[in-house]
Amino acid sequence: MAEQERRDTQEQAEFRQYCRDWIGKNHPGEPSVRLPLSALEIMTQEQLAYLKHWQQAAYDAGLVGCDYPKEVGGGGRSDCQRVANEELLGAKTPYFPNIIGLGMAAPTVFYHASDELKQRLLPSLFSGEDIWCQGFSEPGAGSDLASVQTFAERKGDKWVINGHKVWTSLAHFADWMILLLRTDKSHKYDGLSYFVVPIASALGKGVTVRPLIKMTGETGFNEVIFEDLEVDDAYRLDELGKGWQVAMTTLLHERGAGDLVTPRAGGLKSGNSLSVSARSAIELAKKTKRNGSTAADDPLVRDRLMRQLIRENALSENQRRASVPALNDHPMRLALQNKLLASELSQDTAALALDIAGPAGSLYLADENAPARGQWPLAYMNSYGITIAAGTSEIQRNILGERVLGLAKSK
Amino acid sequence: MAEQERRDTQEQAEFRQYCRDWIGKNHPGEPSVRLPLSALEIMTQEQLAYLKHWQQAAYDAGLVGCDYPKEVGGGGRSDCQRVANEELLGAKTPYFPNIIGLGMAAPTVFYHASDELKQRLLPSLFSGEDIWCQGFSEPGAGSDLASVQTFAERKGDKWVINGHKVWTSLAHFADWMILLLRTDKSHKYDGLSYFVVPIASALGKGVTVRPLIKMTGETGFNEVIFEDLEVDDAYRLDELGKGWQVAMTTLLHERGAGDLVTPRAGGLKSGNSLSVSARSAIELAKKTKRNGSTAADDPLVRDRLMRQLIRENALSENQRRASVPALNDHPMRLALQNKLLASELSQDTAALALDIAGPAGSLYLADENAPARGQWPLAYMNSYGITIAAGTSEIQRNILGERVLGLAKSK
Amino acid sequence: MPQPKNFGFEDEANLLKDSARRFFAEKLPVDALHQLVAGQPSPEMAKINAWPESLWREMTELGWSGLTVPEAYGGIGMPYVAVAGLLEEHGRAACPSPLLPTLQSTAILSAAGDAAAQPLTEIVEGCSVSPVLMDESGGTDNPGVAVEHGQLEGVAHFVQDACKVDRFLVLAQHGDAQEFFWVDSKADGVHIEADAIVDLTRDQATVRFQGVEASKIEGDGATLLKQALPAVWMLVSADMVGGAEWLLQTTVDYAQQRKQFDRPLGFFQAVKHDLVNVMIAIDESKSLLYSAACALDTEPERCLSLAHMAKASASDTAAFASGRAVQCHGGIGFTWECYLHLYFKRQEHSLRLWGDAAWHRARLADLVIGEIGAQAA
Amino acid sequence: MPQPKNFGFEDEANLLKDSARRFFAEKLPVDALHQLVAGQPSPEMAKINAWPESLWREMTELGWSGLTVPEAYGGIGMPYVAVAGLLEEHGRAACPSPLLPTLQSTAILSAAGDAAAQPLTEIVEGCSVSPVLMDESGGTDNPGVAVEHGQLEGVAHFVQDACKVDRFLVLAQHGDAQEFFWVDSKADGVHIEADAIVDLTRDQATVRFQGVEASKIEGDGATLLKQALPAVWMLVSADMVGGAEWLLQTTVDYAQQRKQFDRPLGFFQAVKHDLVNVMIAIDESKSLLYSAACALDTEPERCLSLAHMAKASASDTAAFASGRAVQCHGGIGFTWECYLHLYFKRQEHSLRLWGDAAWHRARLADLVIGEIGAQAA
Repeated sequence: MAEQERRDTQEQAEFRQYCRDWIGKNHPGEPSVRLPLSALEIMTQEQLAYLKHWQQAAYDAGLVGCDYPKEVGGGGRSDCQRVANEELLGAKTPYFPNIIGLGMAAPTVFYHASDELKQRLLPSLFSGEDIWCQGFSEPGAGSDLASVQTFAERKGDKWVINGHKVWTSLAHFADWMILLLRTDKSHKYDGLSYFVVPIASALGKGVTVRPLIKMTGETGFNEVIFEDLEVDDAYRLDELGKGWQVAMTTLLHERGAGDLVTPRAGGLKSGNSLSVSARSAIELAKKTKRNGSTAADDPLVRDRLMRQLIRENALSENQRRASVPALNDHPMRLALQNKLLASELSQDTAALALDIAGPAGSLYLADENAPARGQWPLAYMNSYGITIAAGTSEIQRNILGERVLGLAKSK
Repeated sequence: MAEQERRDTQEQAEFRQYCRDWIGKNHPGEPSVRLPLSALEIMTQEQLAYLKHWQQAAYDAGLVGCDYPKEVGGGGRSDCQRVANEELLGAKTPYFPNIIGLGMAAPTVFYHASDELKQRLLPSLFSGEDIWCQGFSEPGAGSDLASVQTFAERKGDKWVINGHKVWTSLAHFADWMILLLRTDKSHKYDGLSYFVVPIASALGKGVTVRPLIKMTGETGFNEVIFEDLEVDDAYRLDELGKGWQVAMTTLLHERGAGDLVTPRAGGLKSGNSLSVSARSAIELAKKTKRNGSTAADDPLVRDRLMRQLIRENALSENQRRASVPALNDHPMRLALQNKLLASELSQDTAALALDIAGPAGSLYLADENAPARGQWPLAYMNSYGITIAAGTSEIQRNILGERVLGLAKSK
Repeated sequence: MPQPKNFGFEDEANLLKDSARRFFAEKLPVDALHQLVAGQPSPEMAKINAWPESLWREMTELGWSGLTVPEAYGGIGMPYVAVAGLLEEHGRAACPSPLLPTLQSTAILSAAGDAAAQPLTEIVEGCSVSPVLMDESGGTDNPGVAVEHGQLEGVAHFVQDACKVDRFLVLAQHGDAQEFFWVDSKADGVHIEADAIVDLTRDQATVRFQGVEASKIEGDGATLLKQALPAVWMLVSADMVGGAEWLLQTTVDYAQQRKQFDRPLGFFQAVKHDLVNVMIAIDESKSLLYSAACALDTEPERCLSLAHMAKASASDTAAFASGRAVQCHGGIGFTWECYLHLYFKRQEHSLRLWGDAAWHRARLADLVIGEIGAQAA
Repeated sequence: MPQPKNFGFEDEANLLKDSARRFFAEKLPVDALHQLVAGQPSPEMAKINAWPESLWREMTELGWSGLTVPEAYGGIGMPYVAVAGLLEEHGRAACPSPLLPTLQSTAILSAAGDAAAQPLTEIVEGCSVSPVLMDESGGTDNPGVAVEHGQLEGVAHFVQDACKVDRFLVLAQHGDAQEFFWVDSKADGVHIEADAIVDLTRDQATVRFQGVEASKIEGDGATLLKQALPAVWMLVSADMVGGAEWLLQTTVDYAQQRKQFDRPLGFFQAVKHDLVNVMIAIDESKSLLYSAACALDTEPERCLSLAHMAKASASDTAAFASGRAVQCHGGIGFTWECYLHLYFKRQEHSLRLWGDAAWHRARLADLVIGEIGAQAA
């Protein structure tokens, strides 16, 4: 990690040392439960409890939300979250379960909610006590998010919500939801509003959560149905009809292009989780017998492995270069590439691994002889979730072409 | 060639034998002049004269325009041009110089001109006595052909033409031009008309031909400027304002998707002309030294060579399958792929050859040590002419997506 | 003999293809197929082997199992171009049946001629078979089964539809030579251990042989296999081409109906050009498929190289068409309830079986360019 | 030593990059460049070697020739990240100058230290140099020049900007060893035979040495070269990245202005996504470039693998950006009058020099995976 240290400010240097000491003492070690690849795939209460406990501890120690002001439960530090993240990721800890809360809800609430609401919502969000989910996509509103039809009708100082959301990760565990909906059917972009909704308390009372099953056979995503759910107007974050602007804050941070650094931990591999990387593919190639030798000796395999390794390295060097203004012609040019590159990279790496495995690449999770316990086909299929969710690769390219290159809008 | 014979009709079988005998006796053998890769690149009067003489002979023998009625100078046969082409190409003869006349002008004139005009124009077109060129594209009208601005103003039974055409192959040798222009500025598609113009006689009198230089440094294309050129109304092929429909006949045949088979000859390699094919690339690889062995022993090179060979073979099998209705779900599906596949195939093959040649791939025509006399870089650069001209690859994909797959128009 | 211009695809072939298409459309519509094989979603479910056995009976009654069996043995002796058409439809329906391995086995047995009269007759009578050839790397050079004291001993991998078929056609090492054996899949000492694979429309197993009595098929096994492999590759390619076409058409329909930004998806060139590229890939593979099939019927000297081309192309097309279909569908295409995944998984399974694209290109290069180092030598 | 987070790209580097950009924009705008090197179009013209010699003088007066010469020898001793920035601008301007070969030679000479004090001093004084290393396959393992009776004999290929430079830095075989020699390009027995290349912005030659007296540079040539190659690759990569960025921006401008079907080209996703993919490729190459440059300055243990990555990526990006630029321009991009071809040809030239993308990936694989067969052994 020493690499990042060189330009630490005084505050950052001290904080880094503090984080390092704390993690050294409090690292939970090999997890007691089998963890999925990411918080979005948490499937059991047991996993959730383990991870919530970890986030709570990190928050209590001041490693979560460090850059937010103290009044809202933050650490009141400046540009220290990235330091905490570096130390946490470097030490390969478990990840934080409240990924949507920390990455999307927190900055949105912070920039758009009332002080009262911030003080009420953010501390339990940072601590992981309250898990958050996101109610954006709908069956008819995927890439074209602004066409959401979930409708809220005004009723005094309350709103009555009816509609249907999809791809709602963590909804079955969530306490709160950030919800983009329509309050005016006559304007597309100006008819939207943005709410925070206490969802756990409403389960069965106006809110139904149904698991959506992925092509892999796993659950993880949900559908959320609203039937006459009543929500206080106090939970509306936007000036009426300006919900789209609020949603932009959420999306910007979702794409890693926001200004508030998302608290991140992770890197700890529970026994049987696979990292989709060139390194793992190289290991697979070395293990895979192929006419007298191994796949690692096949020049075509080697070439493809190096392509992936080079792309991986380029992606991390992109992130490094993004913080050197002199080496960037456009401030968003690199940041807006992150999601696109990472998702397509993992898709291609998984496909390469399957080619390396050959016929054995068809062996799936339940097969005892499957290479990497059948997680390569799982990773390959799941990679389409990543190239589709949170703005398909096609939408990402539109955004890059229009915002960065200044080309005409394609819609 | 025996392959094609099996399903010959009686007439075709006899005609095939006749063609074979005639070619046997009249094949000109190794050309006396250096010939460019295609008629579009004819640069000297000497080349033109040699090729015109060959087309005249083939026409006199009845091998050109066989399927057109006798009244217009054709052979009055049915589905025999295909047979003549097979024999001519099989025997590797020189190609016909009047490529635009035979491929685009002839069917258009045949379907849209008056009997008087047909009888006057077609015989000398088939014989190659009159060379034709095409006046479609303009600086502002490339992919969007219907936006042509060259304007014809009515003046009694004449029209006065002003405008600027580009990419006009053979214009400097042409006797006639097929010309798409505008007679009404108020309608885009319905404001177009289609003329045949005696251009040679008008050179310097209202028509200026300027060579356009390609990125390769070669000429071949031209700009044609019209300044108050007067043309008889008798030379208009369309019902006024219906020029776009006439142009469709031309484009359909240009894309090899028309019903009149274009008379074709060719295959004869003059000493220093290179065929852009996987075979040539394989030969290059076998000649190219690479650490102790040759590039032909490099597994990555071999894989790329086979990709090209397979695509080449698929393209020719496509053309074969196109004539078997039972194996085609959509009548135009294969025909409309021809130009796109052939052009991108040659581009990728040329790029592969340059990679095989390595640093020597930069050696160009004037270098005595250049592999294949520097024609690989030439072929690579020229391949962009092919992926751009006659409907860019992007336009070809639109056409396929819209006409064959029935997807919504992208404009 | 040169290939006929129309690939020899005559009326009988056309008839077979059309009737097969109608047959599958009527008897196994995709929603019924999904209900049958994907009823209980779970990532761990892959060992379930659900298939419409009665449908297979109907197929055999139509004579499809014995299509390529020479008339001399009571079969129909159909040309391969016709069979390619049938398997295209079989793949388009993602049909869970032992038709593919049975026809692949028939190719080997037909090469054996009279020595295989008995097995061939059984196939005509509706018996299903799967070839047992592969070692754990998927190669066929070193079979894992050997003949010891006249009995079969050893392990074979990646046996297709092993849980469905009545017989196994086993390649076994016997001293320096290899021989084929005809084995009842229920015979004593035959242990079928189902693999858990992604493909929900087929099953696969590791098969152990312990002191298995089996009837030997006269003739050198390696030679028979070598003769039959081009047909084996062509047949699986046909199934893949049909599946890819289903994925294309299904995605095209969706791109016509689904609207975003007030326009059908197909309006956007990102989707339109993707789908066109898929179509192009399919057409290349399909043309190569029929020329390989035609070569098997009429041009033995070219059938090896054309079969390599067909499988290499079909494998690439299968992967490409599956990926683009899911991507162009967006979220819904990533769900279990959407039928795409049945085809996606079947294609993923087929494309790396019997040699992947790179392997076939490498073998083709050996034929076209000469083996590596051959020049120097 | 770990790499600094900002690649060590400090103010001095930023200053140099900006001033270089302004310098080229003012002194060598693309229309002037085109007039200079592409005045008389002809496919046979490639032997013409037109270049702005006076501009080179100005560049040397700015100290650019001696930028990387250690201060001990009177140079500026700039870090490579700064030089990478300069060469990016040099490539963006497609500048015909011997700057690249001079800096590449300096990398070799600097490795020699005091043994090269004299040559290094000459470079600081503005002398231009080109390394003479390659055999006819473009490899550097077996130099075509040898030392016979203390004199240079033989032929070297692909000598860059040979017609421009004052000196050659010649790698020659001497018995079993290799040595570097410092040779005046006008010296007796040096025969420069210009190649006819596509690139109009540089020249290249085959250079014959017949009984040439030359001053030897102490030290093992192979070792010096091995030390210097990562810098050699990084430097040419920087030139390519700059050229690719020019091609992207020029095409983006065109796509904003040019209208078809009443819409700017950039509206169409076929063009928009192509250009985005080009941008992505450039950014990957650029990030890899600066991490390789930074490794040369601070992390010797990683500079070899990072330089392989940089050149592999830059070569692929150069080819991709050139091709898409012409295609997205359409007809006009295919003409001589359009400036694109200057860059297209320069990139085509650079991308296969000093090892193409596949070669660098293969070497990287040897480092990361181990050489082929190493596992077995």
